[in-house]
Amino acid sequence: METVTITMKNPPALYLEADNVSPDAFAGKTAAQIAELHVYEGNTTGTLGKYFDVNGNAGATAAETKIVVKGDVKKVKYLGFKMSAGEVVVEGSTDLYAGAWMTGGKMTVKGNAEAFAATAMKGGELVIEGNAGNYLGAAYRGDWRGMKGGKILVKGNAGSDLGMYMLGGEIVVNGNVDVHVMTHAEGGRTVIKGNVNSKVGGQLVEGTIIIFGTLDVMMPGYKYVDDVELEIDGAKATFAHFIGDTGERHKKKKGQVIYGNLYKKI
Amino acid sequence: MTKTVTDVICPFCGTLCDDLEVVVSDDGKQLLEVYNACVIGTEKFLHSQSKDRVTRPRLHQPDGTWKEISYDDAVEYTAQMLAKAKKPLMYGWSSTNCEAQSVGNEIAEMARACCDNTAAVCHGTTLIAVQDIGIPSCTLGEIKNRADRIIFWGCNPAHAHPRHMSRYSIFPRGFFTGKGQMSRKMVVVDPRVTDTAKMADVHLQIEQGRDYELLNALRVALNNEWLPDVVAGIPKEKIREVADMMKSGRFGIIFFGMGVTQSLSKNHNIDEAIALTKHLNEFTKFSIMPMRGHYNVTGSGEVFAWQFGFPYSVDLTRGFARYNPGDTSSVDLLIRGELDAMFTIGSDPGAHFPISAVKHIANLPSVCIDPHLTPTSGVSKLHVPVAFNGVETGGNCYRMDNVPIDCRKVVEPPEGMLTDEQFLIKVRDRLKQLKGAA
Amino acid sequence: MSEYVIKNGHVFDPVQGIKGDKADVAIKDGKIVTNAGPGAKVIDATGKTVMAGAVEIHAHIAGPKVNLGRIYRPEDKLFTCTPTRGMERMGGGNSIPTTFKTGYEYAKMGYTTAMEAAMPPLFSRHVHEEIRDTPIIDEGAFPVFGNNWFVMEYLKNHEIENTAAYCAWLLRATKGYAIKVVNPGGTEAWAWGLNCLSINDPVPYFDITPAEIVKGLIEANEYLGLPHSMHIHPNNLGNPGNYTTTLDTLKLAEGFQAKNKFGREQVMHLTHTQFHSYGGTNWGDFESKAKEVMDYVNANKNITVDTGNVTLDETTTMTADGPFEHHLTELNHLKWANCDVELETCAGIVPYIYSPSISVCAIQWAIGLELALMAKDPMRCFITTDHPNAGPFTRYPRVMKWLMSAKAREAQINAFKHKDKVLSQTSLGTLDREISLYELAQMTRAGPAKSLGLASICGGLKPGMDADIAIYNINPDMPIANPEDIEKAFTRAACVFKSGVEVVRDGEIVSNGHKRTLWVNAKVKENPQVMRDINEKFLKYYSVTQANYEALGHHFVPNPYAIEVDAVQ
Amino acid sequence: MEEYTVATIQVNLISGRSIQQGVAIEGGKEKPAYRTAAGIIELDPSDLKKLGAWKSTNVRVTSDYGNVVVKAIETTQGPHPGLAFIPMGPWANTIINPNTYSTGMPTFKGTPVKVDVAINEPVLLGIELVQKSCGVK
Repeated sequence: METVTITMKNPPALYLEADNVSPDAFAGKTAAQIAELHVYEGNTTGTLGKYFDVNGNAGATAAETKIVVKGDVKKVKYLGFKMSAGEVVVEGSTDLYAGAWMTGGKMTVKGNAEAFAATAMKGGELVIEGNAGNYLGAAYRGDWRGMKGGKILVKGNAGSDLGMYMLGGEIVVNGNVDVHVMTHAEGGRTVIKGNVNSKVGGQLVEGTIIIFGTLDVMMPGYKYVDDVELEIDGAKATFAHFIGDTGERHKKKKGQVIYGNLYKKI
Repeated sequence: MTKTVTDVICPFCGTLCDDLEVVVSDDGKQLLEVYNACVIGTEKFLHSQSKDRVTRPRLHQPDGTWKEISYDDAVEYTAQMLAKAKKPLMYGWSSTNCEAQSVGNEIAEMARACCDNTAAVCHGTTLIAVQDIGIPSCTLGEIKNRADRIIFWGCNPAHAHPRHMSRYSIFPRGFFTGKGQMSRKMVVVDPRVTDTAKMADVHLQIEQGRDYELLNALRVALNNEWLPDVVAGIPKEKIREVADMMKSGRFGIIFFGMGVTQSLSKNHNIDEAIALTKHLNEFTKFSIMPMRGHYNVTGSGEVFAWQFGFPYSVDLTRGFARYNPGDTSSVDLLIRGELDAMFTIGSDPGAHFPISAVKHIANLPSVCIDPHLTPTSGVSKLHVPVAFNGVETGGNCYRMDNVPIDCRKVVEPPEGMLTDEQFLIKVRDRLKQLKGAA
Repeated sequence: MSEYVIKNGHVFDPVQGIKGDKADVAIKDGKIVTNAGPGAKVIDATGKTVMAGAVEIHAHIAGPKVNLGRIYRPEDKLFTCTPTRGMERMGGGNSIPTTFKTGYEYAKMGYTTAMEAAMPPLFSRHVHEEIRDTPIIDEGAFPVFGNNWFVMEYLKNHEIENTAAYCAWLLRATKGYAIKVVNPGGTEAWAWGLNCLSINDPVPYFDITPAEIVKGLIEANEYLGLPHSMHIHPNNLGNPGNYTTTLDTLKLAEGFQAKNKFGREQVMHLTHTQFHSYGGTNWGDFESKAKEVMDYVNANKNITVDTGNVTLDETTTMTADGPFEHHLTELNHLKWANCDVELETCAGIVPYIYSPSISVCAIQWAIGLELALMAKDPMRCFITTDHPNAGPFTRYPRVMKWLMSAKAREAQINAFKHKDKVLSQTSLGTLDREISLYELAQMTRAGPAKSLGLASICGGLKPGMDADIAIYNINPDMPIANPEDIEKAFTRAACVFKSGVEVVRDGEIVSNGHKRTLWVNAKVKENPQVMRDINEKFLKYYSVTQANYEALGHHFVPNPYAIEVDAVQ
Repeated sequence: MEEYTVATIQVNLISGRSIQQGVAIEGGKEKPAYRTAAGIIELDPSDLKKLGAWKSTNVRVTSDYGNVVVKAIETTQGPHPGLAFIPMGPWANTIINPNTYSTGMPTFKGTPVKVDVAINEPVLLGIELVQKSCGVK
């Protein structure tokens, strides 16, 4: 695994779109070639080298390439955009679309990531050690095909509209979550270790939501079934089991209606 | 001698009434009387005649005074600002005609700007919901001719769309609704006992911000599933009663407004309301329609869509169109500090954006094109007054149900004043030169 | 205006019966001429194929439902948007391209005329605004009549003259081109959540049947002598076993003769026939009835059809057949848009994915191809995808590849997950016909032009006709080594002329031309009763005034081309 | 003069259209009529009572996002205890919650605010208020 380190030297006056900062775009390039890759500030096109110091050559393939992003990239969008393999480590906080449309590899943001991180994620792993913004692991506007696979871990809190139109994969949030979780989902699983506000699992067709903390208002479309014992990441606990959204349509398998499941720790 | 202009279109709200009659002086220079319009529409026509009206472009001076300049100087200032900007926002468009919007899009394409209309703070979240789940709707004539179940959810037409109920939704006697109001059941959902709610057969005084839950509960009721005793402050018996009332109609309609688009859950409120409408079509015929505000905000969305592919919040900075409210939407762009120039036309963000966003406008190079003095013109560097569209110039507009209606010119603008379109064409041509030179 | 001569190309022109012989085509003042002057610019077409510009007879490319499709499908544009390039404005969209992209894509494929297949009259201004913003190609739009209150009330009493007078008024008010019928009666029934699935289902309240509406509109159409015939999307679209409804509908044309001065021979055009040629009783025993339908069409000269080929793409279905779209969303659960239009019509929209791994989609694909391959008279069977319903029009070159190469069809059949189903439920596997370039020119140029009553204007290369010409990188003298070359050649024409203006060179747009809006101005004798009825309906039931409905100023149709019809007699 | 105790009340603020605001914006936003129509807060009689304010006294409305002086009037579209209404415009937009939840739409409805009597403080004109907030002359 070859490591390319890019360090912010000239922060943009506005915001920077760095969709070329991904193992796929770097693969097979020398530091000099990488510095020539395009980045965009508003309607102007510049080079990565104009804003960043670039050190180290990339590996032959994305899988053999690791990117370390240093310096203040709070105003940089699209880091890890569409990455399919390899690794991206952002040492600070970053802006919109971190790891958006990623299909593989691993991305770590040591600070916070703003909205639309892991949009329409298909595979790989995204770890946000700080807080995540809104629409984490959600579908792009109008698309009914949201997160299909992969794993997202948020060590801090997450915003609203987490996992909208989720179809598969897993999202784990160690902290608290704002309104709207897995709206319209037809699969996948979300684990919330902290508290969550209202509007959870609205219009959910299929999928699983597990809540360790409080939930201020339960959607009327959720019906209590029973208490169950669950083991999540090695921790055993008793949960109240709800099914829903009973206002939504649901598939049938062998005459059995398949509901979404919501588990709330007692 | 005077003459009367008939079939005049009212350029105020999305109801786009087209039956006004306006009396003008024989020379067509003075507007004397307005018939058939609501108080707001009447005021709009009459105010165009006010003597204290600003008729020439003005540059804001540091001491707060304004320096009158020529339209040509205003064109130069605007073109230069757009040519220099890395990320300009061209915002508004909802109070001008589609022809001007079209020229504006050419400018935006050359300037590689962000473009947005007032849906941003009005029905933008409706558009997001429509993109997520679709929208079964109809034209307003269908309501007049067929509808026997009328639901006003989070909207107050008695105040915001004064002639809506008399022209389309409650009182008219249509083809299959010969008894007019008698043939209709009216439900209003609002946290206040609004003047609209006072007319309703049923008023659900909902707990503010819980529309998503109540809409969900109605769908649960349609599925005959278990319900909590109270949802959003409404007892479950009432919820089941209203669900049955909706099901039992022949043709129903949900009209909704800012009450749902601007409250917590926003697009999700509309999303669930549309899901409810779709759900009701398994039992009877049901439609849903946003109560669009500005008289041509709908047209702006249409023109954006057929030219760029998206109805609002379009970002052209990369040379091609992109769209994602939250990133490309005006209020977020301003509050996040993403812009370096502001161009406003046919709207008043200074009055209708959160003050934290307006503060950013005040700190940017800015042009405001508006017949009125507004908070936006008050914080802009350049104010360009123009003719009143729909009064002093015509052009195509789209009603809240997307029906296109060609506005009529009823009087001449004051001597030497330009229309939106005329000013924009000059800016476009100048910008072409500047870009060509660059 | 500059002169050109296109030299040494292999010319395919059904109008003159030229079948690939080397010939020169001369252009002067926007028209095709016998000889160009000495100063004429020479275009060398050696080893290339020369045809008239293609004519699109049925596509949904402009208007309220198309734009609602754009508005509600941002995901259809994601990562597809293209920048301003020279002549070209920004564009975007796969199944519902923006207006600019629509014009450019048609032109690049050598299409120079296109018909918007369903214009809701109340929304005609919108349709024309989009047509105005669609560069290069000439366009017309068909107003829908099959669920119109006036039409149903007149035809209930078989009042043909009044129906004709109303049709003429509406064509003028909306700048429309032809009489379009969609799910006759069924769309009005949909206003109550109902439908008409056979030609004899009574329409709620109006006490008339689809059969009566269709026959009456054929009569009104011929009474007026319009350039195009009644253009129909029949009842019961998209359902297993619907071919009987289709045959019932076709039989309604029996005994009617075309009366017009445009050389049109048919009295009924059946559109997107693929969606109407289904056998079986459910999606399980779903099968092709293309043979039954085409046998009837082949035997009856007063009918023309288009195919509606499925292209195996993710697309967006949109039709004035409101009840069908509701049915579809109940099947695939994708987002549903609907708009009922007062007194006139309705439209529905649902995204759809024609997946090669779903047997029904594969069978639909096969049926579309069967229809074209079974056509005895290529002058009466035209290639469409009912854009965007069966697939985007940008896939025409792929459809052409499948029609022109048995090898390409075989490759696709073998690629299907349910190959066996395709072979057992359709006869495509047994068809070895390969459409020739000449037949292709009939199916995409001369044929549709004649059916539309435009035979003297476009679709051919005869001197006097508009100089709409496409040159393709196909050498008929060479055997086609790889079917992909066919698709490649038709995707980007080597050169395209529109009304004598070179608009495409080497597959790139070099001019935005000066597109025209085609409409039909039919004159009938004064009809006070119809004008009274119109007046009354606007006072009582429409939500706009008659004056504002009729207002369609120059700014909507800046470059009109009116086809005059005189039915005053 | 009747005794009354001045108190601070907490209410949930919504903004929106009123027909008077509609007429005023067409009449001219530089005019006092705009302030009369939109520089107000409509309170439920019970909340006015809690506040200990007469009808038509000026009050200061404060949220996490700012504060503004408007005239307190008794609601005409009530009862709606605990809910307050300021017509859409600069006065409301000085204090509403600007959070868009990444949808582009600020939260114009549903901002917790506290209301205090401010009898001696003026309600600014619309344009004046915005210019002042923005530090523009």
